[in-house]
Amino acid sequence: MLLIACPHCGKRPETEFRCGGQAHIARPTDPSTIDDGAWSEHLFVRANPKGVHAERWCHAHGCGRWFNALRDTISDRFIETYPMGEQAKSGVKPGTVLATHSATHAATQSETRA
Amino acid sequence: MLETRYRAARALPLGAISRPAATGSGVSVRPAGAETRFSLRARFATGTALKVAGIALDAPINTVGSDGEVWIARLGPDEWLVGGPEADADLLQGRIHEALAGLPHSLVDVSHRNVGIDVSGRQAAAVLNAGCPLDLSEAAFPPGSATRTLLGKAEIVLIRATAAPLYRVECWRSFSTYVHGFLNEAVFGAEGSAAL
Amino acid sequence: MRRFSLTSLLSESLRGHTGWGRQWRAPEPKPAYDVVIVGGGGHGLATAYYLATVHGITNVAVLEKGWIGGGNTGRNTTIIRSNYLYDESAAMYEHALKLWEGLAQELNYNIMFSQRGVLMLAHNIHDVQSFKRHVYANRLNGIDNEWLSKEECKAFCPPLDISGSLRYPVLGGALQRRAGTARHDAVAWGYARGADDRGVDIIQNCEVTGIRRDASGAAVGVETTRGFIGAGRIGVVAAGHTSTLMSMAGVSMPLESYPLQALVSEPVKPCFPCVVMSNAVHAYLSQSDKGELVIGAGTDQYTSYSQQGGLHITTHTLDAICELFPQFTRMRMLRSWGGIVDVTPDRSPIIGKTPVENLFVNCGWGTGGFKATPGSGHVFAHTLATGVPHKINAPFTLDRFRTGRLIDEAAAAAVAH
Amino acid sequence: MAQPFRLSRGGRIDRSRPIVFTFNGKPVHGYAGDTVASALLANGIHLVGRSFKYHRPRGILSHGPDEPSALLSVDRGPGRIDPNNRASVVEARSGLRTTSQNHWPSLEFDVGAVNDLLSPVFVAGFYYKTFMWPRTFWDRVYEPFIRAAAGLGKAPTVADPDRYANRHAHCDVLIVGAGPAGLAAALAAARTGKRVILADEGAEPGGALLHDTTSEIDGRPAADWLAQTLAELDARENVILLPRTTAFGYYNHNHVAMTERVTDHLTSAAGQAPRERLWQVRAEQVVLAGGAHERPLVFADNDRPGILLAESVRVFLNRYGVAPGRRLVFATSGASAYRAALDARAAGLDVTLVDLRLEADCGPELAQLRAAGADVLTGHTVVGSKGRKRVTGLIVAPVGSDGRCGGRRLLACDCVGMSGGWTPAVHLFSQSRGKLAYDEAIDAFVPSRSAQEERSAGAARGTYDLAACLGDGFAAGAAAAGSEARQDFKATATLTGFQPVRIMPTDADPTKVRAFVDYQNDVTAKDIKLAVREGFQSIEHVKRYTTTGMATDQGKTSNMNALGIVAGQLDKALPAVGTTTFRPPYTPVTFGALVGPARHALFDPIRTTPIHEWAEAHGALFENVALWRRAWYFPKDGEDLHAAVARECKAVREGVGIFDASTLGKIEIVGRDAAEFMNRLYINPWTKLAPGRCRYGLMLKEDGYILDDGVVARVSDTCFHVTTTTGGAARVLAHMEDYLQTEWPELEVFLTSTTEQWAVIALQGPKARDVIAPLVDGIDLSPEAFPHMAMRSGTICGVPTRLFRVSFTGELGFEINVPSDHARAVWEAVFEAGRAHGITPYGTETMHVLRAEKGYIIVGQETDGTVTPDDVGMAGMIPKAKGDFVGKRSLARPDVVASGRKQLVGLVTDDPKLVLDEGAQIVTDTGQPIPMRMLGHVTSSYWSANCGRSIALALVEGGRARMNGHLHVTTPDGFTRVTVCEPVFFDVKGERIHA
Repeated sequence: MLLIACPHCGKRPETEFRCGGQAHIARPTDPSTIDDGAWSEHLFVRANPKGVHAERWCHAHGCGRWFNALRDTISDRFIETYPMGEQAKSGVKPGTVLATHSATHAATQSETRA
Repeated sequence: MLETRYRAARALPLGAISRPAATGSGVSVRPAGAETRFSLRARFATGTALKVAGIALDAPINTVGSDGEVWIARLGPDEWLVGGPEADADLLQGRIHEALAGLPHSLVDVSHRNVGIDVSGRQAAAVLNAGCPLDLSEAAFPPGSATRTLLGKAEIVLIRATAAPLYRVECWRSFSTYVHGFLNEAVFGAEGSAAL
Repeated sequence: MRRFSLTSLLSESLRGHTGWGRQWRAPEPKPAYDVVIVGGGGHGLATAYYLATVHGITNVAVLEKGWIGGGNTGRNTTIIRSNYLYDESAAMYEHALKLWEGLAQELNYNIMFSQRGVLMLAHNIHDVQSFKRHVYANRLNGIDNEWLSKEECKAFCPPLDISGSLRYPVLGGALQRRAGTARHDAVAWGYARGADDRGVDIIQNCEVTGIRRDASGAAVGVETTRGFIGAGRIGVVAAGHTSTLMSMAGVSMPLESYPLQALVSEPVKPCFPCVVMSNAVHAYLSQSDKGELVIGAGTDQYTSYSQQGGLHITTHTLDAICELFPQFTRMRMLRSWGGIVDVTPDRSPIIGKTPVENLFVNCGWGTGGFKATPGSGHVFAHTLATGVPHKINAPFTLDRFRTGRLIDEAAAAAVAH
Repeated sequence: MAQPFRLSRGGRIDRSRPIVFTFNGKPVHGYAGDTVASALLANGIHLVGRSFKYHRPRGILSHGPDEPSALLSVDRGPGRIDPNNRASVVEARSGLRTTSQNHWPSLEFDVGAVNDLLSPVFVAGFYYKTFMWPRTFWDRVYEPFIRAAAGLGKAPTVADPDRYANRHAHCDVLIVGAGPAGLAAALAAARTGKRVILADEGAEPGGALLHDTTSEIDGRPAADWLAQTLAELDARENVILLPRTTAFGYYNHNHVAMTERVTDHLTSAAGQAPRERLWQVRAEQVVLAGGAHERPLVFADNDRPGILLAESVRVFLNRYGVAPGRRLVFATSGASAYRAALDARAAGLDVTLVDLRLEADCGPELAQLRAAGADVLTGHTVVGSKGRKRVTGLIVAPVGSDGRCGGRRLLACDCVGMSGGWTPAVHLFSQSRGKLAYDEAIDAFVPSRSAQEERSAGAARGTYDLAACLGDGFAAGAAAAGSEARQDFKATATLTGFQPVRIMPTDADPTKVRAFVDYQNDVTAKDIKLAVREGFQSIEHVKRYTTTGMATDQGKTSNMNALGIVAGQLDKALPAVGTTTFRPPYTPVTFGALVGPARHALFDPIRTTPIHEWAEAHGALFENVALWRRAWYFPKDGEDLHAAVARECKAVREGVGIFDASTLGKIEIVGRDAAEFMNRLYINPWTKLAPGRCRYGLMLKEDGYILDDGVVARVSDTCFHVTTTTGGAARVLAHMEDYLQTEWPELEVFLTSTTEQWAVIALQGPKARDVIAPLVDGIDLSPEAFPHMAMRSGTICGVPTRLFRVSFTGELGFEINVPSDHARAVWEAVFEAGRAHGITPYGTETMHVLRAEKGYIIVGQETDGTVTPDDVGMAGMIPKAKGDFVGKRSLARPDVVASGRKQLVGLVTDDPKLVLDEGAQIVTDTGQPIPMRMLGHVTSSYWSANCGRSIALALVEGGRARMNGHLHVTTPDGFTRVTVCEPVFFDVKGERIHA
């Protein structure tokens, strides 16, 4: 179960949240003006990266707010969460493959073995 | 025509359920009486010193304030759950509208939607943790905390107003049998632990 | 290829089984192949097998980044059935089921296809309506599927509780008797052995890192961790990794990859005679030949390539299993694991051409691809061999998401009202 | 009581508390503190089971969770029987009934042992090569045979009376394993004041210290240090110490799952306490100190009862005061077994030790053991064993550095302790997705790079020396708690060092030798070699082909040996073969613990309305709709569904019926932009709907298919009272919030669920007005003042109400919304008032029939997620001039505007008495070959008492163009002919609704 930092409530267990899939897919202001191909892209085509993914989450069983997150789909670690309508602060681009996904105390375990 | 006074008596969904036998964990699970409650939604600039019954609305999210009778839990950036004595419903409604006059807001009576259950006792947090995945330690969920969360497969609002080991669980009416049953089961489930 | 038989087994037993050779070779990749299949799972290996056996195309390589059958082929709960609602799906899965029925003999590899019956339980009136709709549609499509009263369900699956005391009492069920399970690993190995025998190169530990296209935009080969391999046609059959591979050719896909978990119990003596599925409470259960209860859980809600999901998904599934079969609470979970399933918006697969010349794709099988393995391989081989879809996979185009001609089995099952 | 192999003193058992349990019906005596395994051994019982495939006699191999062979069925009383319990971890207590498994007719004489003779045939993967002819024999003959042979114990057959609990917990530092490293880690972490949880799978914390009778720590006996450490931890408020608690799963973001065994070890009835508790710990930092597992040696017939792991011999001696034999032979390739041999000597047992290592490669342990009076044969291999149901001798031979064996020699014995070195328990580390690295010095995989906030300590990362373990644990505990504190411990040096060995050198024909690698699954070294020969060269393939490591012990004793054999066969370095990925659980976990309290009434919430008890008291039967339980119909004496529904249907149309519609979803939509918000979400227009008026609304998903429907009332300019379907309530609110927050944050709108604030009493029928008129205050009920599709606020029975004049029956109707806690009283008052008018309570079935008579759709029944407004004849509700709304664009997609879509029509059967099956399929020509071309299906079908005939709704390809045409519909045994009609069967002109 993931631990997700809601921008309003702090770290909360995943079961309180609903994942809304890829973030930053703006609904066309006038869908009637775009062709079937573009509309189908809007509806169905998703980034699905193996690496950093920008996605939407809703703290459904908490404050009820939708927000965005950057998460590494290889390690499932969150890079950051940020409010709806804003852009990520970390500057990490979706699709990036992070070099390692080790914990913050990055020292390898064998180095310190007695 | 039936008498208004007679008909106004509320039939609470857990009214007939008795308390469980005392157990090793000594936690009591008790349905609360009839109360008035409102779901308040509003947008206003932060720093606005808006108060209702002396309780600040722009208190931090996931806190609860109380004047002893009225309590206001801030559940989200634009959402509050307001509770108070049943008799004060109209008064409370008026005060809230007054406080928020001119600001975009919505005040919806949910007195009958919500059911309250009080869980108390030294091990109350452990009992709640049978189904509530939050950290309920003093540091993480101190007196004055309130949040929407889960209890097993039901959504609840969990309120801890004071320093006492007393928690208010608020759930929707049709979930109250489940929530009450879950808490009673959790009282037994907390028994026998090396951790108590 | 050394034939497998009781005779050969007995004769080998007299000499310590020293005479068995490799079931498939470990060749070095050639510079180019007529067809390169990317993905050495059941679907990819079956594709190669049918390219060789049906279409006579044997200059074929199957590239697998790890070990064959190590993805979803070796991670699923092995349920095989064909009682789908829509004509398109029914034709696909029934095509597969017919191939399953003779597969052990065809491959000379006992894939242990066990037609023990799949019983889908109806727990509410909506289920009854939906299952009867399936039963009738299947009948007119020539697919066996019958409605059972709850008493008939109990007779078919004695561990079932039909007393009415369940949270969602059993009202009846739809039974496909020809449905069942198979030994998943053996499917990959059997196809690999059969394809290899006909000249297909199965190249393991060979990860595709790029898809090379010529000036006209057509795909001409793949970059791999073992060098460039030219290809007349490329078939991507990589399940959860499809989006990543297709993006190498600049093609965006209507796919999302989710963790899907499953688990088995400790092995016990036979106690469960068939496969039971319950959509209403989200549980499916069977007992393997080894004696383990095999239980499928759901997908996590987020996309991930970690092959690991949350514990709550597992517990949710076991809640349902133990509600249906309370006698199993003292059983123990022995292993749990996760796969990566690629899901399309209508939960039906995509099999066919892509916007890139010479590049073909077979993906989007979601949580239920194992049952289609032979059929999927068979029609995809046809598509790769001829350049046009087989009539069975013709409806499963990428283009259907543009036109709106979706094949939405999940939506057809609909929701409680 | 006679316990012939119980030592006269020593051990941590409580000799003042004798216990007795049964094994295969015979009493076994022991003491509190025994495991079933130690008590059996105290009584000289080694043969405890039969192996999976060959039915070979098997004994107790180990003292802990890695035990592969000694699996028993344990009966703790009615309903409390379960199979496959490891004798080495089941705490013995009076009242247990244990039985061995996988044999017939008895453990001693097992017919299945004939398989052992057939073992030359039953090699790895043999079943893939045969059992294929004739084809039909697989299902009928071969598979049933294989199945009957497979499996170990028997599954429980009755419901489990025990309770299971769940507990979410949080801490700063979770320490897994309370051996020396874990305890030291706990000390360090606890002293910082951080919240610490220390969990250990054993009955007693202490790990290896519990059987270490010779080491000293900081100048005190290890046992004293242990007691003092536990006392310190126990005294700290910030420490939770959990014995009998196995951390079995390491999930994302430091979510660690553990099972606490709460009552299985208790003799007396445990009150209400749960059997097991699932701890779901979210830890800031985790310290993994789970120790290491000993490897067996791989030699011919290494599986006889009486052959144990060397350290396990030591544990039985020192912790349980049990001698597993009187003449012991230890076989080893390393130093640690000398410690066991020394302790056995100290217990006065006859000891010989066989060491594969040459004399020069041994350490000080050699002289130590010889000084203790034991025979030590260095440079010797083991080539076999003797004995059938109990080992009687070990066959050894000298072996040179070239691997050649010298003359064989039989060492008579009644117990063997073997050691092939140690494997750190990296399971949880691996589950956390940390990267393992092969450490050649100790021939083991050890934790390398962490993927989560976690660190390993002690033997779990290959640190075997006691003082080093303590120091390592302390440092890890401190670091996890954010402290840099270090502590040096002084302790007796641990005997370490070994020579890795894959298969013991032998002079025998390797194709004849059966040297077991996986004891439980009967996988031998030659099986693994066969797999490699056949091309299964990754360890994952070998595992799957041979089943090594797939048994209930999950390869704890076998994985490294298997890996080593594969590497040797391929002539590759061990890391090149890879290691298996560990997945949860570390040891098997009961389903019960995972399910916890979510059983019976707590499996899924049962939602009921305020009217539920009234309905129950009035004989209603109920149906499940989503989580709700709704009154289905109200049978009177002797009525079945059809009779009751026919009566209810007539009663509504001829008089008045009362129906509980409380489960309908309700959303209060408030704000300046409420109407604009509604415009964007529904296909209908809302701007001009006047306050006090209602409109039927239809909502689509963005893909153009129908999501939900319901009547919406405009309460004021800035307030709408929206209703949704019962099952759709949560979905619709979430859908609205999503668009509001993420697409149109500029709209000033607030959404509040009022589903449960308002109970809804539907009163339907020509006499509805007459019934409520005397009860309502403040509302003019006349048709002119209160027309169909209007809403008024007032009071009923003195209770505030939003009174809707709406109808889902086609009759004059009201839906009385009242606050839920008043609903029962109002319902009863209405029912009383209705008696004079013959009021009839009705359920969902009648509601369905009545609406079908009028052709009103039910979302989820007439629609299925692939249906557009036009398909159900509602495209006309979209105003031509209406701008964009959710789903509109998708309605213009090519296949959505194409002809030939399925459209909602009515069907009437030629035989008016025949009621079609819902879900039945529709064709034009019944004579066509299979597969037939299907035009659609029956969505709703009922007997209509009001029409005096059956009626049906259906989705039919091009249906509206087929009016009055004939089609054929499937029946259970064929087809029946129907005529297509408009989907309205009663009051076609729709006059009654306006009465």
